[in-house]
Amino acid sequence: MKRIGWADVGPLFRDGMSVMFGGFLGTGTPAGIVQAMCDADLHQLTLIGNDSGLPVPGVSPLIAERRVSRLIASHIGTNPATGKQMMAGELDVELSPQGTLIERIRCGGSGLGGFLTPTGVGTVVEEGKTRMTVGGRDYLLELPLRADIAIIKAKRADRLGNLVYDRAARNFNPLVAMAADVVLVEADEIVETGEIDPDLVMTPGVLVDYVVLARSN
Amino acid sequence: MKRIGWADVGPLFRDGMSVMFGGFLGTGTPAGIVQAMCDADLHQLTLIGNDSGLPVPGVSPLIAERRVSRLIASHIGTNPATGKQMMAGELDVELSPQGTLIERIRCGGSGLGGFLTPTGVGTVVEEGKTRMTVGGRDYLLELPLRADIAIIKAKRADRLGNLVYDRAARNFNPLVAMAADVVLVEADEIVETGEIDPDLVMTPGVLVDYVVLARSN
Amino acid sequence: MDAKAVIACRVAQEMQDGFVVNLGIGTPTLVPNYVSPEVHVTLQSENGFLGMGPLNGETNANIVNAGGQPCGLQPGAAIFDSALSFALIRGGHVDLTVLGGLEVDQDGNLANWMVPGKMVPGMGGAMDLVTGARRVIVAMEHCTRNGGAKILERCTLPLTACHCVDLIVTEMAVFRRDENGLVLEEVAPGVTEQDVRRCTAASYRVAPTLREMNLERIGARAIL
Amino acid sequence: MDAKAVIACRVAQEMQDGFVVNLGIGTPTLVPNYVSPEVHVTLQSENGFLGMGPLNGETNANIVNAGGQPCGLQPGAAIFDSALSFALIRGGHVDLTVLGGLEVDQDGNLANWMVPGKMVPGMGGAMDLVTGARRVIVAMEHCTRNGGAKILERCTLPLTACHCVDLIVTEMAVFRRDENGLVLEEVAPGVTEQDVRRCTAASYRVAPTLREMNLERIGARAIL
Repeated sequence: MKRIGWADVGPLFRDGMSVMFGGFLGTGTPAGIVQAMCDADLHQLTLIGNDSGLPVPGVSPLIAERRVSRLIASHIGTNPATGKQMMAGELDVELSPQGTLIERIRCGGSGLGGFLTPTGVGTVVEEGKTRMTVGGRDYLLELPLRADIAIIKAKRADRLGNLVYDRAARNFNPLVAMAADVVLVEADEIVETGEIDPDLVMTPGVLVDYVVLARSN
Repeated sequence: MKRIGWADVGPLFRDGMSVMFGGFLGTGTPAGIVQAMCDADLHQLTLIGNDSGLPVPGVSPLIAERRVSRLIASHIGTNPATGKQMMAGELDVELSPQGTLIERIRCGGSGLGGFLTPTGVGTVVEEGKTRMTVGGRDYLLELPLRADIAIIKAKRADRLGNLVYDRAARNFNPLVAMAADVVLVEADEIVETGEIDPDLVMTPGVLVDYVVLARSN
Repeated sequence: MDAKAVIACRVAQEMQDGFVVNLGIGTPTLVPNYVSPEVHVTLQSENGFLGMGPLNGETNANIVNAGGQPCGLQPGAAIFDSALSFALIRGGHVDLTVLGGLEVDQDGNLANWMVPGKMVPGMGGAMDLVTGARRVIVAMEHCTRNGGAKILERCTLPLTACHCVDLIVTEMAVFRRDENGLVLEEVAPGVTEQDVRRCTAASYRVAPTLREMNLERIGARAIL
Repeated sequence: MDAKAVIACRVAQEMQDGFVVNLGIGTPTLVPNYVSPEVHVTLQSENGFLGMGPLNGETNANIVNAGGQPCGLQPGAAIFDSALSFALIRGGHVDLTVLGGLEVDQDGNLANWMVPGKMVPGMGGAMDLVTGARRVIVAMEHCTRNGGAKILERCTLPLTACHCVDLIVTEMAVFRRDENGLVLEEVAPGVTEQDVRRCTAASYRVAPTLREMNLERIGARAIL
């Protein structure tokens, strides 16, 4: 893990990158990193995460500033701008059931080639997918998701990058941390190595490439 | 969750049951429950877990007393009695790679119908399984595992059954807790509800049916 | 009588002590107000915890429900990541889910997540919930705002899942689904079997034990 | 010169600063003794943690390595369940694994988990490790106890995985595998190319840069 400053955040991104983010309706999404991405004037991003933000902003500033050309999410209803851009053909949205989406991300980070879920059988989610019957029940074969970079919000990081999340801000974060080539964390606090009990580490530091201290600190 | 005494443990089991257990070479296996199972004179059990115990006893007393007719595990080399019974045709052993085994258990507890893993492709593990190519890579389709009852070792339980594990005794326990019809826990300590911080719960109490206090307490 | 209150009050009677329950947004969130004090249920929130409770005291920005609204945690709550949350949901560890519906049909198919061309919010966790929970209750008003039927022979909107609905509770009636289809089991006070027939576009049988909904607790709540 | 020490000393040179490494039981566990003090690696133990270290002070019954033996935890260690442990292993989050071998062949196939009719211990985590780790080193003695070759044209024992071996380190030689097969890159001090040829049943090329193994740190360790 390398600790970086805010000036180093923007240059980690490039136009056209796929970016996986933690957070649920904005809670657990790293607001400072999203702001730094807006400031870096990025375009044609692919975002992968649960939703497009709001009531807490989450990734909504990136949507509002039209930096995103493709979004893979389970829910966009709380951010009207997303639907508007989708209807106008400006934003390509792939909707995945929430349990399927998080499992696809886990799959991508775990070296698995796919999984069979009963969710979505007989619905539009089935379109273009392989349906398989196992033990008399029908399942869809869902495939892994990975990204170029993952953005994570943690309550606490130690100097090795071990992470702890706070309450319901955990959500997608620990899974997203496994499924990207580069993992960038915004932490509310950075503590010395050894200050987090090994049993209480929620994301092992070996998964983390960069940590930046949240601005409110 | 119902707190029970040692006299109530044996009657939870029946001949022929499938029993999934936590533990790795015995560390994290509930020794008191294994002893109670021996005392209950059970037979024809199916055991599902990482290994057959030793250097820490683990489930080895059940093997030694020939209570087991079928074992699904990743490793039996540390307990010579297992190999001897297998060679003599007295014990049916299914070997599953460790990562595949734990993922099959997770699958069984998670409502998934199977998963694709690259592990075992081109080996004897492939026999009888479906091989699939996804994105140019070969995978085996591995299927879920469940059991009639799971036996778990925890460091601490609260009165709702929320569990915390100690160090490397965690291993298979949190996954096994999801994949059985009945979940029985041996805990070193039982504390009041609210004494375990919600962020630190490793197995939610709603998964736990019975907790028995470990004898050394 | 407020339709939402009638629905929530009747759904509350389906709660059993020890149940793990996931409540969808809207009317389902009113259900806990009507649950008998002897019945303890654990509420699951699909964004990652068990033991959701009402807001008690100060709000914590990181304790929010699946609608993103501040909520509380009960003593003994447990927090986890989204993969475990949906492992619990799909894996049958949630005893009951209560969701709203746009349409339900006589085969137990449910449509509640999109209206093509109009409303495409996404399915969120709804598809997993109705597929994985042991029991699925649809809690919805009996008719559309224009008086059209929502309980149909066949859903016209994109489905959330097939054959998933176990019970339909509206402000007019309660339908149970068995292997042969829908059975009308209860009507609200002042509602006749004929009223229900007129507002329902599905085939259904009438239970020989057809009875009036018990809404005592609406009164109890009004007194509180 | 002790064969195990030679192997461990040479393997240690493959460690890079920041690597996450999983070491199999036997000779691979000796490797950390020979790693340069400037190179910091994090050891993963497949029973569920990162940051394995030597026993320092008292043993803890619940801190054991994947062989079930007491070990220590480094500051900053992280503990997790077996599903996450193997998600890390299969998902490419382990940079390097070092395992023993019974046989390796010129296509990089490895057999190291069973001898039919004789030894069927089970594969444990070996199949996942050699499939998922970014780089696989087989660390083994060059010949069987009877002097038979273990580096073969084709493995005769049941495989652990296909095309998985990147480097073979024995007390006689180092073979790297590229897309065309095995390349002999190093020989131990006092061992000739002909000695290696005589003890190896696989086809291989000899690197134009063929050189002697650097075993300086064996001496360094002897001095300690």
